[in-house]
Amino acid sequence: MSLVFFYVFAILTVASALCVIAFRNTLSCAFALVSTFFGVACLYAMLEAHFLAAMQVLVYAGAIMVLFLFVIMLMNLGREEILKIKMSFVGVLGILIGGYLATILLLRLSGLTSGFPQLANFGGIREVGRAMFTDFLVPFEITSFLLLIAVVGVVVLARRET
Amino acid sequence: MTPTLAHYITLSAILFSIGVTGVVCRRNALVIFMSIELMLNAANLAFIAFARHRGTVDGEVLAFFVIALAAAEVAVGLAIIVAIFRKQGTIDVGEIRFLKG
Amino acid sequence: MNSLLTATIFSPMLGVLLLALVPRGRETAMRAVALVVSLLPLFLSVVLFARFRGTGEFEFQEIVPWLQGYQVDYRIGVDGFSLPLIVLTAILVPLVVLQSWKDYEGRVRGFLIFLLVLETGLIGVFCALDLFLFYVFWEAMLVPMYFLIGGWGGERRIYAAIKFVLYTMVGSLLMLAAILYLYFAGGHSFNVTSLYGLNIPQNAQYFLFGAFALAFAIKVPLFPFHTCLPDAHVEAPTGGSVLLAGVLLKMGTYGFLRFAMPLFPEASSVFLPAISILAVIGIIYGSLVSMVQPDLKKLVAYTSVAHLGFVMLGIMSLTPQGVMGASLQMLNHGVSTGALFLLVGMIYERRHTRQIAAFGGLATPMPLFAVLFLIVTVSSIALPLTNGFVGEFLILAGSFKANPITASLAATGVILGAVAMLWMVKKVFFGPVTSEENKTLTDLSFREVALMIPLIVLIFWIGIGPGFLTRKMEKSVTKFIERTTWHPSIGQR
Amino acid sequence: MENLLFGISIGALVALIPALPLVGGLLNGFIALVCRSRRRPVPKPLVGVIGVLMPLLSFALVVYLWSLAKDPAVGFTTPPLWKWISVGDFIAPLSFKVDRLSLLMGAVVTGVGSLIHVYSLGYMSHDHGFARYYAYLNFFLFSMLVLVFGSNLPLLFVGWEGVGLCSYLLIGFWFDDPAKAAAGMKAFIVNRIGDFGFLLGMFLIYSHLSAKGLHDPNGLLTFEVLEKFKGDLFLIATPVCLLLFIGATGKSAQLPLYVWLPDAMAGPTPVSALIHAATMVTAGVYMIARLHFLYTLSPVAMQVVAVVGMATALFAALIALVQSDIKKVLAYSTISQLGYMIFGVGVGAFSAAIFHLMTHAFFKACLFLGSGSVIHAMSGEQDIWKMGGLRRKMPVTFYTFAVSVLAISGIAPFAGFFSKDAILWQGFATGHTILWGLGFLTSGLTAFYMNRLFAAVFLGKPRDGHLYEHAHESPVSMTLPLALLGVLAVVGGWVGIPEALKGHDHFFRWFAPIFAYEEFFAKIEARGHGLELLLAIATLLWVVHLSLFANVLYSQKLGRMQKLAEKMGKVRLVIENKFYVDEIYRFLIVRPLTWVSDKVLWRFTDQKVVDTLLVEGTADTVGLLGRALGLMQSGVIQTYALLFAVGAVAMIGFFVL
Amino acid sequence: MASVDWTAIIPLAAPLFALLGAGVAILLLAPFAKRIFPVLILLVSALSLVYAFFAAWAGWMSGAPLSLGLLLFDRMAYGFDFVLILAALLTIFLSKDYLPEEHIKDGEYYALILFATAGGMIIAHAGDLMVLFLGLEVASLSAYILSGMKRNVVKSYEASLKYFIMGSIASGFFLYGIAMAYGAAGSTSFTALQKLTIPPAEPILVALAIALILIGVGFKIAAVPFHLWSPDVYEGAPTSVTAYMATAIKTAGFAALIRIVLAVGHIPQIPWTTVLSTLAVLTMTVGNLVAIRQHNIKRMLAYSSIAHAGYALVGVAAALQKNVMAESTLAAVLFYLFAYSLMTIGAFAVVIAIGRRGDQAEELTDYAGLAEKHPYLAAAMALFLFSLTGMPPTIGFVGKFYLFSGAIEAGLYGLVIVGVLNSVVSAYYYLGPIVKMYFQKRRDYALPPLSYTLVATIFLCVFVILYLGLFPSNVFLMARESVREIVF
Repeated sequence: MSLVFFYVFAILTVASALCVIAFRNTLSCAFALVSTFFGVACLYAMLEAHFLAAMQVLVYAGAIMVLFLFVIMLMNLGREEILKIKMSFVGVLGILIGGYLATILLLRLSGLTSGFPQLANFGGIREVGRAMFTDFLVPFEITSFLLLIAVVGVVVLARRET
Repeated sequence: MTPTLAHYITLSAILFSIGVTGVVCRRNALVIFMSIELMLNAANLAFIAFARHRGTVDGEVLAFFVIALAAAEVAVGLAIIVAIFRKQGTIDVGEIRFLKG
Repeated sequence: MNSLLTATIFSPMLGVLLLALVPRGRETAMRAVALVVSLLPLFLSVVLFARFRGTGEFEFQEIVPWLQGYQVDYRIGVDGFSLPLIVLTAILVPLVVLQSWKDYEGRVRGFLIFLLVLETGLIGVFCALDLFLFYVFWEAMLVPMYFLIGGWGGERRIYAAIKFVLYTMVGSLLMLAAILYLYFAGGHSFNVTSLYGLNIPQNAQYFLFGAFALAFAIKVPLFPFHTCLPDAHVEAPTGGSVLLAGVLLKMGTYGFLRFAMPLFPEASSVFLPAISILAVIGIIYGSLVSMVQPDLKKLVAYTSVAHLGFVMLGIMSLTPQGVMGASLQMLNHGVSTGALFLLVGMIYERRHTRQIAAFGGLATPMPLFAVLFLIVTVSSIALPLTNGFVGEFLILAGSFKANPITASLAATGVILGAVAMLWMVKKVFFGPVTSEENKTLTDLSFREVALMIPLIVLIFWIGIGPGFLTRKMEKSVTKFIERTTWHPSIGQR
Repeated sequence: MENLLFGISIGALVALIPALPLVGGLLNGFIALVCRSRRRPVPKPLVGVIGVLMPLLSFALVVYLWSLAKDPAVGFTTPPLWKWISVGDFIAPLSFKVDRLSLLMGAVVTGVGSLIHVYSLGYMSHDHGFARYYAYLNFFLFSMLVLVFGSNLPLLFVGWEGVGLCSYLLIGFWFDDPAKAAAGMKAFIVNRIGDFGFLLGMFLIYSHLSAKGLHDPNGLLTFEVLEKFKGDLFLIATPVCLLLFIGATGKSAQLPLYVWLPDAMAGPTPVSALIHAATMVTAGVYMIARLHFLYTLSPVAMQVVAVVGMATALFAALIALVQSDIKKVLAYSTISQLGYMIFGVGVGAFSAAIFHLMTHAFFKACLFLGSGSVIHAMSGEQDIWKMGGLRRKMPVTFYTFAVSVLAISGIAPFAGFFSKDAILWQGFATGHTILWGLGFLTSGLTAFYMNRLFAAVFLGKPRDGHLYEHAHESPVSMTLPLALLGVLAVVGGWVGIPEALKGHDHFFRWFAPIFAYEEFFAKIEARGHGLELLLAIATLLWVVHLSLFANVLYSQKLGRMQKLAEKMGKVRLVIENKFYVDEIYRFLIVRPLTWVSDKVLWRFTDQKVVDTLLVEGTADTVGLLGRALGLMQSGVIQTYALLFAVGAVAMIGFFVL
Repeated sequence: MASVDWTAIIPLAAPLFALLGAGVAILLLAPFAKRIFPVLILLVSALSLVYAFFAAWAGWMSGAPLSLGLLLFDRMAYGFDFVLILAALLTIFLSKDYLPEEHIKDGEYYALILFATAGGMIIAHAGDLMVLFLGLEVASLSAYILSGMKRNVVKSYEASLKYFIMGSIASGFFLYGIAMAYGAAGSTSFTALQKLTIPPAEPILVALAIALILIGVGFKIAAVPFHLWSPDVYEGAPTSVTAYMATAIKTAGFAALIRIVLAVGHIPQIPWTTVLSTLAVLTMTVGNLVAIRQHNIKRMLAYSSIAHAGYALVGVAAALQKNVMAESTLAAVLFYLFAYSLMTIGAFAVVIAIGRRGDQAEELTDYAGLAEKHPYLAAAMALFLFSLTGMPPTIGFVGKFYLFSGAIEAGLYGLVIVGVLNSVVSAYYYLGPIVKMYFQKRRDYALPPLSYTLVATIFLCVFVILYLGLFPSNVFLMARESVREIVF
């Protein structure tokens, strides 16, 4: 049963991911991306990582995608702009490379057969929180600096000429 | 029938490859960013699958950091794009090539 | 005073400091400073020579630990091979300063500074007994030479300077790799004396010898590696050419004597015939090509190829006569070719051309010049009672003992070299004065004659009484042969 | 040997012989340089005094030594002044060999040399390079004396090369004439080719002896030591002798290296007399005589020497028949006479060869000086067809020249007769009958062309009135040496009148201790005096007839002669052009060599192959690679990403697959 | 994971805290700093760096290495700290007069430099792949921003964009690699990775993890074929930032590489030598070959920096022999990074000195005749270039000497030969500017007066390059001491 769900979500994820890289319209890409994020979030949920699934939806599908959309709107990329994007030699090569990479990975990774142990309380917000503020305090703090730097960066880079 | 680790990891590999393909193929800087997000998501999926497989919570914490990192990166990246767009009026990376050789 | 050698090496640096202090524009003062300072190493090296006992061991040794972690020492000392070359260097530098007395107005300071730095590098190369130290001097000397050629040279000076540096570096960097290998193979030591007689596996010896030999062969230059020499010689300023021909080329042959051969006797014994043949080719080739050169400096440069071929042949003979001849010939070539370049520089100063075709009948307006030139030519084509003869004669005698065929072929160089030089002399000095510009040429000034005199004296001194040198070198020669001779039956000594 | 002059050691005393001219040369050279660069006139008296005095003093010293050398016939080697070269067993001490051979040679050199120095006072008096001339000449004497007295091969080689250098300088003395400078260079180079052989010969001896483990404190190449180790040299005697003989063919102008000598006539005439007739060119003969003990070890080498000598004699005589330049005729005659000497040493007749060397020095110097006198008188004209009838204008020259022509023609009792006859006889006696026949023929040719020259210059009618009007006898400084040499040309041969002619054969006996070897004596003795006498008379008749014939022909029947010459046509052309040897050499050796050097070695190998292809090719390849790799840097992010991905996939593939 | 005594961290991580704190303080001070004291920000950042230096010194001297799981405090980490701090310090000295010329806001600039340095230090001290990665991101993100800071200059933005995109891709790979490592070892800490063996770990996961992580790190150190961003970014970025990136960020990258190799280098199934040698050869060769045809000095130095990364990779490849790190070779790498940083910063300092307002004078032709007009500047530049070439008696030579001798000791002869041949090629292009400066005709230009900080920087570099070129022992011994005891 869960395998069916898995396939549903997996197909949703992969299909929308393909749409992200295939659509011509940037806006469509963004929406496809949102769909991908949702698919991934569902998979998180299937893996009992409910907290992460929530974060995925909130941060990714919410915050990050809004940013993207905001920028797309800001730039007001018209159709003409989009049409210029054509398949090129590099693009073909890129697809070949990507396909090759996928093949390598699939060939070797599909060999993993282990299943998942039954666990109580896996992925609960409590466990995650504890780990984050004890064992992983250092990376957590570093992450906060990352965000600080990002803030500074945005200020510095996107500020209009004075 | 439940999906095994292999299913998830395979899926994440596909997702990763799609991300790489997107980065390589597209000339639109925004779409490139999106493809990068796909790669990060693939990693996250792997993290969580492994965490589930190992039964440790570490992977989830790591995935959380990645989400935060992604947010920070996107912010900076979009800021750069905005700056460039203001100056050049395009986000086609094929046209932004003053530096070469 | 047991740091006499160090003082000799670094005394030119004093001049660099002083030159930096001379105010801009006071060029005569700069020249005077450089001259006086360059007499310092000359004095010191003569003192060294006088005190040198010629025991065959390294004398005046100084050892100071340098790099910890790696057993690198500041280890210097001289033997019969290096000391004469040091004296030669110290003699040539003041002459170069004198020669350039009227040149390079506005750019004198740099010229003199690089000259003095070069002197330190050159003397250092000949003193170093630690491979690391040797390499440092060897490479460091490239820099001033590069600037001298590039900054004060002729038309294609940049091409020549870069070619010179790159050529040298190809060899020397491979040598560095070999030096490093030797360090680890030889019980973590760069000390030459302790590396002599080291048991190195056969195959490794071949590669190591190859690396060393390549570096030195390029410097010598041995036959197929010679093409940077004509360019560098022609484009370098007179002083640069003098030191290039006079001393720098000897670094290659010295390298064979000091390092490549005694360190790897077995490989030497294998490569010896090949190098001898290259040397012979160099002799014949150099002479033939020099015969048809239209440019005076180029001609002299190609004769250098031939002369250094003789030196290599002598070294490869591994006989006392051959090796002694070679080390004498190193000196002789320095004196004679140095003198030739000085003379060519003098005429270049007057006519701003070195094309043989531009001259003719110079003996009429410039008799003094012609006489000096002839004397030097005679020394260069090794007529008896000049220095060149003693060297070449001993080399041929020694190498004939080792291999009559190569020696016989090399002896044809005696003919061909004479053809080249005399043809040039004929075209430059004899015949009627055809060009108007040549009719009004002034003969050498007192300064110019004065600076030639030491070299002329040396030409005849070594030619008539070489004993003062051979006595001090003899033990070193035997030592070299002892170290280099490889006896297959008993392996290494 | 204790009885010495002013207490100077014997070594130093012998050293003084060459040293005096050296000092003279240095002084004169210095004067020449100073005057030239200060543009002051040369103090000719001073230069002259120095220049003449030094050879005279040397001559006196030789004579003095001669008086000492009477007792020990074999001579001695002086203790070295210092060891010139001393490396391992290779030792070349600065010591001198004094024996009858070197003393005789020294006496000839300094004696004739002194005379020519005197002669030059007059001959060169108007030349700008007076001081330079004397400097060179003195240097020459120095070198020649080192050659003669040197106790070992390297020292001999010093002189050998030294005379070559002086010859180069003196031939090109008037250097502003390119042809003269070229002649000097040619002489030097051709000599160097010979020296090449000489060097190899020396090295062969040395390496052979050294390899045998022999050594001697005086060096292995000292003559005394060589003689001592004669037995050890047996194996290599033939190659050594042949190699050394190459040197001799260069210096003594034998086939095939004789080509420089005719050109060498470009030098001042006294120089031709001294260097290119009397002394330097005989160095080869001297060297072989010096090493007679070595040559006698190798019959093969001796045979080669004899054949080459006689061939040269005949060949040069043929060319001399048709030359019209007075000095060229003399030059070819010199080559021819040198051929005799070489033939002499080749058959083992060392003393006879030296005898001829001496007499030749006298009469040939006299001839050259005489021709110099003529040229002087004719304002530099050298073409014999423009002369004629000079007998009356220049009596001293005429008589001395006549005597010398008789001497060279081999007419008794003049000097040449005895010496040439000794060589021919001894050649015949040792069984070289065919060569003797050629020698006989050549002697006739010699008589013919010498008398042709004589007749054309001095007899008959003046052919150029203008030149004839201005002709005059030379000053005393020139005629005096002429006269002295003329006397010597007459009496010089009397010291060696053979027993067959009721003489005492002094010369032969005097040298017997040096060239002593029984076999040779035995061969000669065996033939008996009767045959010797017969052959001598035959030769004499032959040359007298030809001499007379030539004299008559060229003083009176000149027109007929010219018709005859025209009929000869092509043959004459070939001979007149000296058998085109110079041209052949130029075509076969000089031009290919320069062409190869220029086009193949320099422009192709050096510039194209090594420089362009290998050096710059490497650089260009590196540059090209850089350019190609630089294409990656297109500036487009996509490309970068693609390449990144390619790299990444490659890496992943490497790890995973 | 053991519970951690966080108070113990404070003195040990003082350098890190100092920089982060100073960075935040500068951000806060920036709006009013000019009014208080013109160079207040510079002063604060300099002082914080100096303090960090001494704190690191204290840490280094205290000896006993300490592992706190996520952060390591061993001498190697402090050793990298020294290089990073030095590079940052020299960079801010370079920047003082450069920033106003380029209209760069100094507050954010200095803060970001401090943050980036802190990021580098986090890498050096990381005890966990995730920490290392985050440190890398801190440094990278700061660098992305820094390289885009030239106001309104499209090249600067382009540099930033390229750097960002390529950097993100690399991060993606790196991250995926971490995920694989996590899958293989069950943890991302080096302690866990140290114990990793095959089996029980899945070989495929280990291999993938290492490959992907190497790709990510390869990007940071600009190893070929992951180098393509660097010439463009180095050219477009503000020169002082280029100097910083070429030195500090690259050093941080090597710190990451070395930490990772130390952690997983023991796995015998991985062909370490082959991989690292191949990377080294490619990196040296491509860097040097392409550098030949550059005419922009910044670009040329960018390629040269690629090439130098290749040399350092030789050291890393040589250090890891038979899956054990050789002490002195690792020390050689550390020494080389230090040496390289000095010469590169020196060279960029001269580039800044020559550059003028409005026209950056970055073309090689702009250097024509410099020696006549500014002999000392030209001499300094020549020295830096000779040092980069590896001519004795400069630190560049000593550095190469140590590296190559390590490689010879490890038996990597082929690698050394490629290395030395590359040095010859490099000589060619390093001589180019010297040719221009010394042998070509003067080009008339008026330089703005040199600022004291710039002169001091150049002088310091010259002095150290020469002094350590002659007497490098102490520093090398210190480097060797640094790598003697390494914790996980």
